[in-house]
Amino acid sequence: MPEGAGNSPQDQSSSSATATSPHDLVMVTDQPLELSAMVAAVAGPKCGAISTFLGVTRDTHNGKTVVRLEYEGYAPMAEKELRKICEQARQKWSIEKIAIAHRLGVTAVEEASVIIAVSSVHRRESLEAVQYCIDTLKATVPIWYLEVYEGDSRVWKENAE
Amino acid sequence: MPEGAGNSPQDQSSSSATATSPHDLVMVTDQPLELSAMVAAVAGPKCGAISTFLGVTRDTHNGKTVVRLEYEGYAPMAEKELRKICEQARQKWSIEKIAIAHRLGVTAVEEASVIIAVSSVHRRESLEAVQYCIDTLKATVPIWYLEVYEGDSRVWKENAE
Amino acid sequence: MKVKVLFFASCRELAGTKEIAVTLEGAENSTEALRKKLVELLPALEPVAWGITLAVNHEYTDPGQNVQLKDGDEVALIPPISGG
Amino acid sequence: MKVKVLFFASCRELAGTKEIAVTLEGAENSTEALRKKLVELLPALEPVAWGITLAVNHEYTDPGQNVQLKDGDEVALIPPISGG
Repeated sequence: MPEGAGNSPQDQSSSSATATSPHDLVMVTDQPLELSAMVAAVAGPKCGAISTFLGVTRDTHNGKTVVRLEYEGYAPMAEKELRKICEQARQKWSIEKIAIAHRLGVTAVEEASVIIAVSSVHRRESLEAVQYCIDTLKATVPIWYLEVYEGDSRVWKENAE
Repeated sequence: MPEGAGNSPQDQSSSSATATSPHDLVMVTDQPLELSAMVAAVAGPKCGAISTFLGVTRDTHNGKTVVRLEYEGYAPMAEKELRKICEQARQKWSIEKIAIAHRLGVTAVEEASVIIAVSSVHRRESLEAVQYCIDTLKATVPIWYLEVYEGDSRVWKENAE
Repeated sequence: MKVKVLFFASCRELAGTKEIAVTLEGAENSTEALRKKLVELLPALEPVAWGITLAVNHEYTDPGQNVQLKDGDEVALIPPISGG
Repeated sequence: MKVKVLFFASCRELAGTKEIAVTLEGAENSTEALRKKLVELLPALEPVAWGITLAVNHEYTDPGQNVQLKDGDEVALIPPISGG
């Protein structure tokens, strides 16, 4: 999410951002993800710990060179599932704030496809919750990607776990 | 670590940065920590996952309002212990890169006292290693802080766990 | 009654479209009937239509569950996901 | 022989200094002897000097371990840490 006037997470023209509670931010967007904005969304004077996870596009898969990934999502349902993840995480841990953003569209090598940020008073909660969030996201959120290889072949991928 | 010429993690005048292996960065510094620089230090085309942890100054402790924290460190030994943490983490998990930076001196509320970034090919390793790094840091690295409260009283703190 | 059916990813490529409106007659008001109807309308879906996960109005349904549908429902065919 | 002794945090405040050079005579070449000497030189350290963790040349020593010292060693008094 580029910096500048009108470019807060809620302002992205081709994305939707919904707060599940006043403390959570979930979004799917075709704009590049910005870690500092995600951290700012969960920071606060009560937060002693912020844990983040970035899923990033790699340059190889099964020995083939990956040129880019193309993400597709069922956006309204993806957001609903992301909100559920936030609620479930809050039931399990005492959390200050959560922010989850998933990229749609073309994601180049070394660009982030997903960023999760969780804040808590002490470290254990945010460290555990961020694992929970990415594990659950990969199991439940209706988003797909295809890998585009050198030579232009392409494959729709499935999460193993 | 502010952006600009000569301000890479290795260039900080009042800090020392040492790579334990070509892939790890450890530093103690009196300059503000910069998350994007830490993430850049561990990113790479083979990294599918980057996990980070930020320890941040909170505004209260035991009901008292904290004005700031003041960190003091035995810098050369702190770096040595940080390098050991990197080596131990690499023995336990398959890791691409690690970067650990600890702030010394005055750290205001909502400023980071420590940032750890770990990259790996798949998510599990970086998620687990970053927990290990902060847990071990808190148990072994010779750094201390005192809390300065409103009304100017101050207390040297000890890590509970 | 009419339901909106959405196709994503590999399924979208099979169907050749992102979305269709499907009219279901009388007793055809269930997901099982819809699967059958989709194969009639888009025979290329035949390899996947029976086993694929369905979401109705943004909620997952269980595999093998035959869910009642009503006019205006939105049904999505959800191939194995790969987000994150 | 001479060793450099470093004080940090609460210990530094007790000692009133960050660093001193300590001369150890003959058989005084161990951390136990150093602890005793420190209390002689800086009586304010008395409450902590016996139990406090010592690091010699940037390596922790075990509590109760009596470590041999040599000329030029750097010894640090390590109060309970609070980094991270």
